[in-house]
Amino acid sequence: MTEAPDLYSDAALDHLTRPRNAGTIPDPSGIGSDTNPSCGDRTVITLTIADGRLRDVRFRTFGCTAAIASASVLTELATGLEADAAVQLMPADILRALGGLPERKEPCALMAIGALRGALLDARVRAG
Amino acid sequence: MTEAPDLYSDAALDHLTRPRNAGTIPDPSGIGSDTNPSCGDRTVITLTIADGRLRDVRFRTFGCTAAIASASVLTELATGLEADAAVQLMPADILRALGGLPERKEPCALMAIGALRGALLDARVRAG
Amino acid sequence: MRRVYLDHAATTPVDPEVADLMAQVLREVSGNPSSIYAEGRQARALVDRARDEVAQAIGADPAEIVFTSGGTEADNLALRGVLKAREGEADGIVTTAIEHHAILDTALDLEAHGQARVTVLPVDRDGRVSAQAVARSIDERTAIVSVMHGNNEVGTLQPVLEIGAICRERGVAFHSDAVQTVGALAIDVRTMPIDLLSVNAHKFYGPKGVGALFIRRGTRVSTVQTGGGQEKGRRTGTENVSGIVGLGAALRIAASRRAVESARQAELRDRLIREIRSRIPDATLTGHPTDRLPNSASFCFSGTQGEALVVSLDLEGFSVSSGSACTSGNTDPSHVLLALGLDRDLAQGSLRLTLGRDTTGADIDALLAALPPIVARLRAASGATVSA
Amino acid sequence: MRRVYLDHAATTPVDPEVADLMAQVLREVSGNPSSIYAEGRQARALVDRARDEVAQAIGADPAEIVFTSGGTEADNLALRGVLKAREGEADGIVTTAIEHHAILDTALDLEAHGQARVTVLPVDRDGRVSAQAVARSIDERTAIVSVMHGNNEVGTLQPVLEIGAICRERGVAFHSDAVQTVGALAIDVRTMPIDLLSVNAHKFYGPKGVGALFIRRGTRVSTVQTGGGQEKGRRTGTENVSGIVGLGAALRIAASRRAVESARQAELRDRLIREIRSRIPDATLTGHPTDRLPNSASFCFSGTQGEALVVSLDLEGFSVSSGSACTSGNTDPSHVLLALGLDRDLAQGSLRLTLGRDTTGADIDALLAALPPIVARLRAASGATVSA
Ligand SMILES: Cc1ncc(COP(=O)(O)O)c(C=O)c1O
Ligand SMILES: Cc1ncc(COP(=O)(O)O)c(C=O)c1O
Repeated sequence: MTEAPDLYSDAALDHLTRPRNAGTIPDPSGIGSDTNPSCGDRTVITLTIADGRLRDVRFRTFGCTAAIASASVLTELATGLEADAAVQLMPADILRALGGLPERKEPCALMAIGALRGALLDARVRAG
Repeated sequence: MTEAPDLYSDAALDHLTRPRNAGTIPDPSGIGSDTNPSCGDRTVITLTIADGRLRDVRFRTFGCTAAIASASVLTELATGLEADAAVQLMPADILRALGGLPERKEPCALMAIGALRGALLDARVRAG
Repeated sequence: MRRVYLDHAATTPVDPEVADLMAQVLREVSGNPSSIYAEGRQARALVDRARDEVAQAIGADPAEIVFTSGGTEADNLALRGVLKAREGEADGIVTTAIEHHAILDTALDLEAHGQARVTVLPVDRDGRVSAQAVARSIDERTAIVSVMHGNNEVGTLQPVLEIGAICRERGVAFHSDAVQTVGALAIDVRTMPIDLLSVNAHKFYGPKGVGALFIRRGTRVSTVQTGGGQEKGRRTGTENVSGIVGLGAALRIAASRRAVESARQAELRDRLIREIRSRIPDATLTGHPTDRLPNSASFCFSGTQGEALVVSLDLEGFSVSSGSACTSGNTDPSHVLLALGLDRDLAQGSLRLTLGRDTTGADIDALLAALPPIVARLRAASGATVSA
Repeated sequence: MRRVYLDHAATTPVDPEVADLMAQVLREVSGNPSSIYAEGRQARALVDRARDEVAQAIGADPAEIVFTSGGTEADNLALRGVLKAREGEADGIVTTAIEHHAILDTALDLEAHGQARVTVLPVDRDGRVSAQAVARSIDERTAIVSVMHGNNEVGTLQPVLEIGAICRERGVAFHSDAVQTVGALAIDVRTMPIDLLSVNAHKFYGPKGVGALFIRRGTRVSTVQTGGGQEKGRRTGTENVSGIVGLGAALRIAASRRAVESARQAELRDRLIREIRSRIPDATLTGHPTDRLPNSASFCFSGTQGEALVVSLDLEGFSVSSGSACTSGNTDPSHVLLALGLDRDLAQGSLRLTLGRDTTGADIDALLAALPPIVARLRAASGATVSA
């Protein structure tokens, strides 16, 4: 008998069971957060920037598998990027990196992006 | 797998397939009829009386299995009886003779009795 | 005694392949399709596949298929759901005098509760409604027109294309109860202007207790059975997984066999009609002489009563039915036959013979041998005089 | 990987004996129960026998049992049917905040369409409604009180005897959704003052898509699904014969195993609750600590989110559920958990473990080993600080 079409990808499940860069940087260059008002999920991203590049990116997510996986994979995608490039990351990049998300879960990728952009903006403001 | 409880009895089915005394007596001592207004079924009974006894009793029924079987068996029950005894025949006698009828079919026995009583009354009136 | 089953319009036996598949689902698939873990996803996948199969068979998009507990619920959902969605805007129902009770009684129930105004259109002697009469009955308050595709008692097919075109032009939802035609006739909602279409598994060798309603995208239908939100909220309640799988498979199989099988049955039916007319004086064919379901032959025999016909044939091993469903408590003659203009006595003597996949020429011959003496016997008992 | 299924409140696998019986019916019983010939009588007899089995299991008369397409339809028929029967006389519905959506959404839908006035009573922290509050809410316009027997999310049992007694005294119909308790707890409507009771086959190892409503003789209920007049006109539509046979057999089997099996499950459940509380700091038991379904253990874990718990456990071979049914489009936390007074964040981290016939001590041990690290991992990801 066949499998359901709307599964989490192996990549997403791997991020659920082995989250990358979970945590909070104690003294970050920037901190940003975003929430999904419909379910109360939220993500906080802290990051450090040195020489215009993201050196360390960490996440905290209270939320579902897609929310955790999105934030987790986003820290990987963002780490090492220039800040100007990091701000261009899109939900589609997360989906690509995760091999897609179940249809209704795409707002979760948006939340991760929102938190990252918040952190980048915060870093810009702090940097003056 | 089990059988339904509300079957026609073998006796009723036998009357359906081999109706007894179906027909009309050309020159009867009495003729009576009854109808079931809810379905339009009807039975006509003609009979001859000699020496106070029913000699020949015949039925015509436009109706369902129960209506036909009731009338058919009633002709058997009535034949040979004294008129005074025949008028005492009840729907229960038909049910007994048929080994019962499905629950909702009991009005059909009543219709046969109605036609017989009509014929007996008609005979009495004709006899003056 | 080998029995000859000639009541396929009442129900059909479950296709052995369908029964096996359902048995496998019952034994092996334990999840609830709403559950997100493995067992749930497996059940969901099966429901989705069945939805694809149903959609495929009628040219719909899978998102346009809502599973129900049968034809009756599909009909109820169509009428009640559309009326509910249009509450305060439109409350007119236009339908015909020969619809199934699931439509007629629902329309009249809505009217009795002040929720609809119902127009019941007459049909002609052949059981056809006039598309022009439908057009004339539509007014600015009409919410839905419901005209069945093929009639279950007399087999007549309705001019649904014409009626659908009128409804579309007038902006009124058009529902067709296609319970008797899905699986037997080609149905393609891409080309047929039908907005809602009722489907019923047990009429095409699927299980009883499961059906579907096609709801064309954009047609407003409110939920009638409220609850947990299944079927995208259009019909809630845990899905009948094995039944839905059976529906999908049965319709897939029926569609693949349809062209050959319907032609085969139509030929047998034509012989049956021809021979009954020649062997039984005064047999009255009911329904349209040619534009009728491929498997359906229906008659009235004056001087006989339907239940006695059915019981007599049952005793000889034939399963058939009569419009006058005397034992079910409903002793009135069929509303369909009366709507055709038959007089009450004649309508009482109705006999419906509906063929199926398993029906052979020998079955037809056997029926043709058995029926005339039974009609003669019942006529003799009732004293009917027959003009040949 | 052997899976451990701990979501028996969502659905249960079909009992193999039941599946075999249904397969036999699907293969061998072809008639429509409304048909009067042999095949029809055989189908009718099976439906009648199942009706006897259901009646027997709950102490009812067979004539008081109406078959439906599941628990949702039973609930809808109870509320909608009673309100419809009392139209113009009484329109009040009194119910609770933790009913299944099949009740709550139906009550609110009726209210939204001007057909009912609804009073939704709160529950206490344990999920219990007060019988006194029910008594106070009944007025002269109240038509029906609906309070579930056992809650599907948190397991709490309601004081239905007390509430039923009040309803009887006040002359108001009392409905109880017993979908979670039939088969698990002793139910006898001869001694319990319940007028309408919802039953659902797939919660006691029967098939999905079939249920029943007990309607006490004398309780006025109008047909909601109108049509051909089956089920004595109380619920029309061709009967789901194989499903009804499955329902009857499953309930017969469940009743015969109930006493032993429920005690066994309750013992495992007690261990599960005790051990989770000892191994996971801050675990919040939801529902009544003792007066709960024998198979149900439900918790919230702060700092975790239910869907992530379910998916994580699924990966390790466990099938469990959460009140926050995130993927089904409904992302709100469970209305039941909120009604218990839990805050939204805590309610998001809910986990429901419901045991079944197949659940062993080893399954419980496996779950107890798997769960704590998952909770810890999710808490680490969310940065929850846990007070032990
Ligand atoms: C035309 C038509 N509509 C609706 C129905 C109702 O189907 P069911 O009784 O299976 O719900 C039937 C079946 O008898 C039918 O023939
Ligand atoms: C308490 C309760 N009522 C009603 C239902 C509805 O049952 P179904 O979805 O099978 O129609 C359920 C099942 O989820 C339930 O647990």
